[in-house]
Amino acid sequence: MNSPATTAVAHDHGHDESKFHIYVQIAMLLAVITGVEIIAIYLPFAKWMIVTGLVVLSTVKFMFVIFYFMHLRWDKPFCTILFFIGLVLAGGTMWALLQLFAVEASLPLPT
Amino acid sequence: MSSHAATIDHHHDPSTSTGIPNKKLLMWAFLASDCMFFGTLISTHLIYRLHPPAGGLRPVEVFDVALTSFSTFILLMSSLMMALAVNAIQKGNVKSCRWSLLTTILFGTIFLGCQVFEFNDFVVEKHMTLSNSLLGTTFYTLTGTHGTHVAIGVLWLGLMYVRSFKPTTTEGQNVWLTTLLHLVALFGAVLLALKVVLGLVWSIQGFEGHTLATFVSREFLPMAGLLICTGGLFWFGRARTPVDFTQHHAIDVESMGLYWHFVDIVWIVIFTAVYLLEYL
Amino acid sequence: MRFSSFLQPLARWSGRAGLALAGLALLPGCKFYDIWRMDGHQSTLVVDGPVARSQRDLFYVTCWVTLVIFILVGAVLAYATWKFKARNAADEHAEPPEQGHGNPLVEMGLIAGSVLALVIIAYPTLTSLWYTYDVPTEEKKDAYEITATGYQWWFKFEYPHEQINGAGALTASNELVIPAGRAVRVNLRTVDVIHSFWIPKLAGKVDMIPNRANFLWLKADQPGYFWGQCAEYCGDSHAVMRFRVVALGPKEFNEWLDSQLQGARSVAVKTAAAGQAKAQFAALRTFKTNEAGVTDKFEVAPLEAWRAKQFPEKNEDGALIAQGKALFTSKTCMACHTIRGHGAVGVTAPDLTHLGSRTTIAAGLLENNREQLQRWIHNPAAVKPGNKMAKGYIDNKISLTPEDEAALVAYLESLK
Amino acid sequence: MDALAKSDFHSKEESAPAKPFVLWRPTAKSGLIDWLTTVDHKKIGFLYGFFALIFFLVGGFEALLIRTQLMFPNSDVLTAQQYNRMFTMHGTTMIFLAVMPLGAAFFNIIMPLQIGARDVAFPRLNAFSLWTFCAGAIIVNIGWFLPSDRWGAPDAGWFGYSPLTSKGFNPAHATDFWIMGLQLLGVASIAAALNFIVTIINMRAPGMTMMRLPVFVWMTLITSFLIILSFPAITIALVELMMDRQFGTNFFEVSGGGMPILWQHLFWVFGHPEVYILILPAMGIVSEILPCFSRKPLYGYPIVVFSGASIGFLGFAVWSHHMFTTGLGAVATAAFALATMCIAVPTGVKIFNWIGTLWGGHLQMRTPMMFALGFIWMFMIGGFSGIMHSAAPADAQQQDSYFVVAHFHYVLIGGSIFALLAGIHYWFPLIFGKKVSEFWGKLSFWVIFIGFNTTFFPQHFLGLNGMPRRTFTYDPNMGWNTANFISTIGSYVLGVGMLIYFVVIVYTYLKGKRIGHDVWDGRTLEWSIPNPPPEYNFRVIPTVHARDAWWYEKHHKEEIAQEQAEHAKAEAAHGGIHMPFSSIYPFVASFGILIASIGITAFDSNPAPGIHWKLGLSLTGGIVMFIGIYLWSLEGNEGYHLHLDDESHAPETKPSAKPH
Ligand code: HEA
Ligand code: HEA
Ligand code: HEC
Ligand code: CUA
Ligand SMILES: [Cu+2]
Repeated sequence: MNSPATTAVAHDHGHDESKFHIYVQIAMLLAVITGVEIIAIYLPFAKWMIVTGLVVLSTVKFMFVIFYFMHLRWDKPFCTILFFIGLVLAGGTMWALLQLFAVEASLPLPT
Repeated sequence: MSSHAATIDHHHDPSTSTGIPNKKLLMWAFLASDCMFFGTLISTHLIYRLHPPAGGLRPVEVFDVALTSFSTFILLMSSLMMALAVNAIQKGNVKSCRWSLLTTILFGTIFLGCQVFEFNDFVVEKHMTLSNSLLGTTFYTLTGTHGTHVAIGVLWLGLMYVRSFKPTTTEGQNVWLTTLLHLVALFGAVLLALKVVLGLVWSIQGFEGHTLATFVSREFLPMAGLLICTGGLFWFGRARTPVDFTQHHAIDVESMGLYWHFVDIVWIVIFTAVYLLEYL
Repeated sequence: MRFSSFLQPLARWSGRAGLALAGLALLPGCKFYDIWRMDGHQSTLVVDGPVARSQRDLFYVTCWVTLVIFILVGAVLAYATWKFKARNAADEHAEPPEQGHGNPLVEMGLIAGSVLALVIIAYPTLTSLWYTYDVPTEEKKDAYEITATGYQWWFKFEYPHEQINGAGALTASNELVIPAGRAVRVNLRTVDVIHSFWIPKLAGKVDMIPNRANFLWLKADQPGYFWGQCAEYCGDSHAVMRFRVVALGPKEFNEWLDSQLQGARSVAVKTAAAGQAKAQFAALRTFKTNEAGVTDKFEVAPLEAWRAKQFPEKNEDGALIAQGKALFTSKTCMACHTIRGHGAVGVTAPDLTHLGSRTTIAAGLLENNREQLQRWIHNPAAVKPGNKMAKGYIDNKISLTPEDEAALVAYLESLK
Repeated sequence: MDALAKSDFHSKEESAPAKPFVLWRPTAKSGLIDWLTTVDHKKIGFLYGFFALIFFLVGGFEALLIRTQLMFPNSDVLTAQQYNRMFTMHGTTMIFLAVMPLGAAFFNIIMPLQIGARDVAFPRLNAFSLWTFCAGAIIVNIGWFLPSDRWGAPDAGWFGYSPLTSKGFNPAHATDFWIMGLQLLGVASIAAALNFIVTIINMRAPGMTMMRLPVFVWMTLITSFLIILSFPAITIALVELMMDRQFGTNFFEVSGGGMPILWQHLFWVFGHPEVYILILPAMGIVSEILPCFSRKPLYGYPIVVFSGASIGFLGFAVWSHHMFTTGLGAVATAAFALATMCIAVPTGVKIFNWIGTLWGGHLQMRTPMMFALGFIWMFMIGGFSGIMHSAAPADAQQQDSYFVVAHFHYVLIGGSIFALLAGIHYWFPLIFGKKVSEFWGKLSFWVIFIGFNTTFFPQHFLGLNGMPRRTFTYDPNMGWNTANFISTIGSYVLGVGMLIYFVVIVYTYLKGKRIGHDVWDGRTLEWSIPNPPPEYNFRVIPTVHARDAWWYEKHHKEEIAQEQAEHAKAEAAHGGIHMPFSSIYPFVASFGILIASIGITAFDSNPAPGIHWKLGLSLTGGIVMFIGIYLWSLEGNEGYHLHLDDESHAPETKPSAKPH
């Protein structure tokens, strides 16, 4: 039902035609990473290595989604800044909270 | 704004100071806020995981990694479809956009179905409820809140999908009724499909007296309803008058997409921090 | 408005006069001097222990540093306001001054100055923090341990190292007795909501938080008598959740421990004087709501008053006491209270084994004398809003005649 | 309301396209329907201010009752429970229902004018924020009017520490009202803040770069960021608490392994940024007033802006300074103590720059200036007692004593309220076209100033002398009698001062003389337009050439006139001034939320009795809300165009212009 005027696709953006493929490729990549993560938890490596690996992999997924699916890569940097203010503060708060609850003084009473 | 050229630069809106469309900016600011929202919620869960009360349930005894992996995959795919929907409408391809939206709705619903199944399984089989353990408390609240976000997303997607049929001229038509019925058909189909499929799965599993034999009688009415609703979907989805849904509305789809992707990335974090880490 | 231009100077002057008056009213020499005398029972400035002293000294550091800054900045501000004020209409409408925008060097200098001031505060903050946090290593060996538990709205004190055969640790309520000159480490627990344990003259507060193993340490320089208070809002009667602390020299402390380790006292029955005393009690006056529960008695020598309480009264009425003892069981008081040796083993309420030897009842609210005891058991709800004993009265359908009250009071008083 | 409604409005309007009934847009320009459906940022701001001042009086009245009870030892003006309700509601009301919405009022009215915009980015969202705020305010206060055994007003303190708020210790629905009310206020604040952020980032007039924004706009922006980033924390905390109360979860339930301390962390993660939410707008206002009455630009503008941002940022890293006595461990306590001290630096920078602004100026001692100077003095004292708190070991003696009460009233009244009162005086001529008498203004300032100091200065001594806060009574032998007495007398004086202030404001509003344009010889864009501001704000969207944009315009008249004529032509060619339609749906949605929330608060963890009406109410409300939002999205963000004629008076449709 597209009106004829709008069928002419913009040519000033080189990325436009290829986005479809980029999206599909990224989705595949994300699926693969998820698969790797699931396998990783059963691997016989040291716990810290796996944890680090998982965190890195999730971060990679996270970044792919926000920069590609959510267009940050192609948008004005201000959007990225805006979102990262929230992300960094939330991350910092989470870190601080977990740290506060990990210290000895915060252990709950033994039951 | 009537004088817009045939091509729209979707990354620049000349009417704003920064060139970023207002709605996009609003959505990003909201997502920044939502980071904090889920940040505190996930913190709560992790803090209590750090100090599980003695004798409580152990997560690995409860979780089902296969199911969760499946729903994670589904949500990722829905994100892909969402991205495609945005891409399509930006090029003015309404039809393709609609199909992508529908697929996104479908995947979102499957995800929700998985969650219903999971919760049901945890409560009935694993005896973990909201109130009988700290793990249940934080787990259900966290994943439930995420699920609510998904549900709101599905609702939004559905409204957008139906909206894409809004005719350019409303003269002499009962747009009202059509829209309402269309909505009913869509969400009727979604919910009934959910019910039927869950019923089927439970029947295969032999869960709580469900059997394949009772499946048909039990789900007869819902299936009939599903049929009707699907018919309605096709009926209302037939080609009609020109619609008021073009490239210019891409920004609406796009901000909805931002929300949807965000829900996805929250799940990426939950999947790792709440599920996978337990298995180490 | 026209008349306002006439009143303008008046407004200005009334403002100044008002300021001056307010200043005068606050000056020492006026009647209001007791604001400046910072030596109340809960003063944080006139203190009696090293922990509170460290905290007070830190306070003075912050106080002086900020005072100096205030005077410097305030002087400049006052000068600027005075100097650059437009004094007349011509001045007001004069060509605007040069439109400058700031000077980075000045800014940097002031920032550096502020940072320096903060360092002056931060250093003693850190040293005091580590000192006040836990008993210093060299005193650890000698430190005395006590567990304090908050209840809505009273305190229980346990002495984990003073075990009584078969009855667990020695328990006291609402009056904490500690050894003077010795570090005391108090474990802080609560059975219900958050309370906070605060004896201003000995140490700053630390909260009693459910599911959390808090503690604090304190030390009294000298034997003495101190006022304490729950400092975290904990419901209806938070305001009257108080307690007292008695610090004793080593010898006296040990004597006190010995006496406490005994069960409750029993008084021989001498029937003679019974009726007379009863009448005397029954005639006790009624109290207004919110009437103060304390007199100025302690102001002079509270510790002496406490010491006096340790010995039985001269002419006790044995019969009345026996009657009270019986009532304590029959009126189901024992369901909640413990009186060690008299068969009462309730744990939801203050231990009354040695109630008679305390200076206050109802968590530091009322002085421990006949009148107040009767006032309390007559109608606890009127004294302490929402308290659990009043609820117990209703649940257990307890009603007391004046005679009952008299007997119970006599009995409670005899529990030395 | 008159003055606002009858703004200078001479124009021809285009008629709206034909629409189905439910999507018909209201067109009333005055009367109740207008107020309920308006999307005009000035009217919305006015309503915010109006409600906020009402609640300020309510909160003040509660404060006077508190002080009356404490005037003498052992008095029984109030019962313990009444007293506890009083301070809980006083704190909650003042913070969430008075100072925050008053800030929002200024954001709404002034900010768009200062950046040269015709409205906020999402006018209907703005109306939604307002009405949701009202819903929250109603729910928080509704308990006063219900029987107090099962319902009642909240009495768990303004930070509602668990487990005192759990069902076990607080079975009445009072706490549910508090939870739900705060929840709605949070939604309203976040929605409003998002709107302001987008407006400031995206709706600036040409040439209004970020570093040309008036400081008040900067502070609005930073405050809005603080709101969207801190409110989620309390939202989660409240959700968890509500789940505990209604569905028996274990978040703060000790028997199930919950840790009540978690509530404190979540609350203060919100709570500390919240206090900067209260003070930054005030600092913004003062940063506007001082330059105006010193007839000099703000000293060190970039540094003032940057320090505001760093205060906001640091504000997220210091929350545990409210928890120094909860036994965090020495390292954590030290870290938070030091972080807290750091905030003194950017705050000090602001004070220094304000003094720098005065330096060398021609200070005009008008009422707003008096309040602004009073602000500097009082805020400094409050800030210094804040620094005393930040020395953690010393705070162990001060926490929960009247020293804290003194600290936060110095920053809240001496800070926020003084600046807000200054702002009311300052912008009153702009908003209503009338000016408050200098005499009465200054008189009220002095009475307030003296009353305030007499009330709260002695409280420092009370605190150091060991008087705990939140106590409904005290014994006469503690050495607190005199200070309490003076404090109470002071609060009456303060009350009289406030009374004078508001009576004068209302009087001026009703009876005041109209005054001319730009009374203060202002510096920023809001003074460039007629007062009261026309619906469309700017006849021509200004082009900004310098930081104090209006000041620049006044000194480059010809250049600007020429430029404006061109812009006007360009705009006319574009179809005139675009104005958004009014809409009833934000109100409908908020109303639905109100109904649903009342239903939900009535749930018990054992929902047997009366479950039907509760569920029914919640569902009805939910449906109303949904319908509201759906129709809101369907009706679209359309508007109409205004065509101003050349001189913006004598339009064809309304031949006789109103005389002024
Ligand atoms: C408007 C609100 C506001 C503001 C701006 C502040 C500002 C500050 N506050 Fe305050 N605060 C509250 C509102 C506010 N506060 C409230 C409501 C509570 C109590 C909540 C409750 O319990 O109910 C509270 C409680 C509170 C506590 C907890 C007390 C306790 O309960 O134990 C602490 C502890 O550190 C604290 C510290 C500070 C500090 C360091 C600042 C700093 O930002 C102040 C900085 C300013 C200055 C220092 C003055 C100017 C600076 C200079 C002239 C430069 C040079 C100065 C130096 C180098 C020192 N505040
Ligand atoms: C912005 C916030 C704000 C403001 C403006 C105020 C304003 C005032 N506050 Fe408030 N206060 C808080 C925030 C605020 N307060 C908070 C957060 C708490 C902690 C609550 C808690 O512990 O949970 C608190 C607690 C608090 C207490 C401690 C209670 C306790 O711990 O037991 C006291 C006691 O004096 C007090 C007094 C006052 C007074 C006298 C005013 C005055 O400034 C009020 C002035 C205003 C008026 C007087 C109203 C105007 C005039 C009229 C209504 C006309 C009628 C009057 C006359 C004719 C006289 N406040
Ligand atoms: C439901 C339980 C309950 C019952 C029954 C009960 N009390 Fe109490 N009692 C309490 C509680 C709880 C307190 C502490 C109240 C407070 O200070 O908040 C208390 C306090 C006291 C005190 C003051 C103790 C102190 O340490 O200061 C006395 C004396 C007392 N009760 C006597 C009695 C007598 C006599 C009876 C019987 C007639 C009685 N109680 C019955 C619960 C009970
Ligand atoms: Cu216990 Cu306050
Ligand atoms: Cu703070």
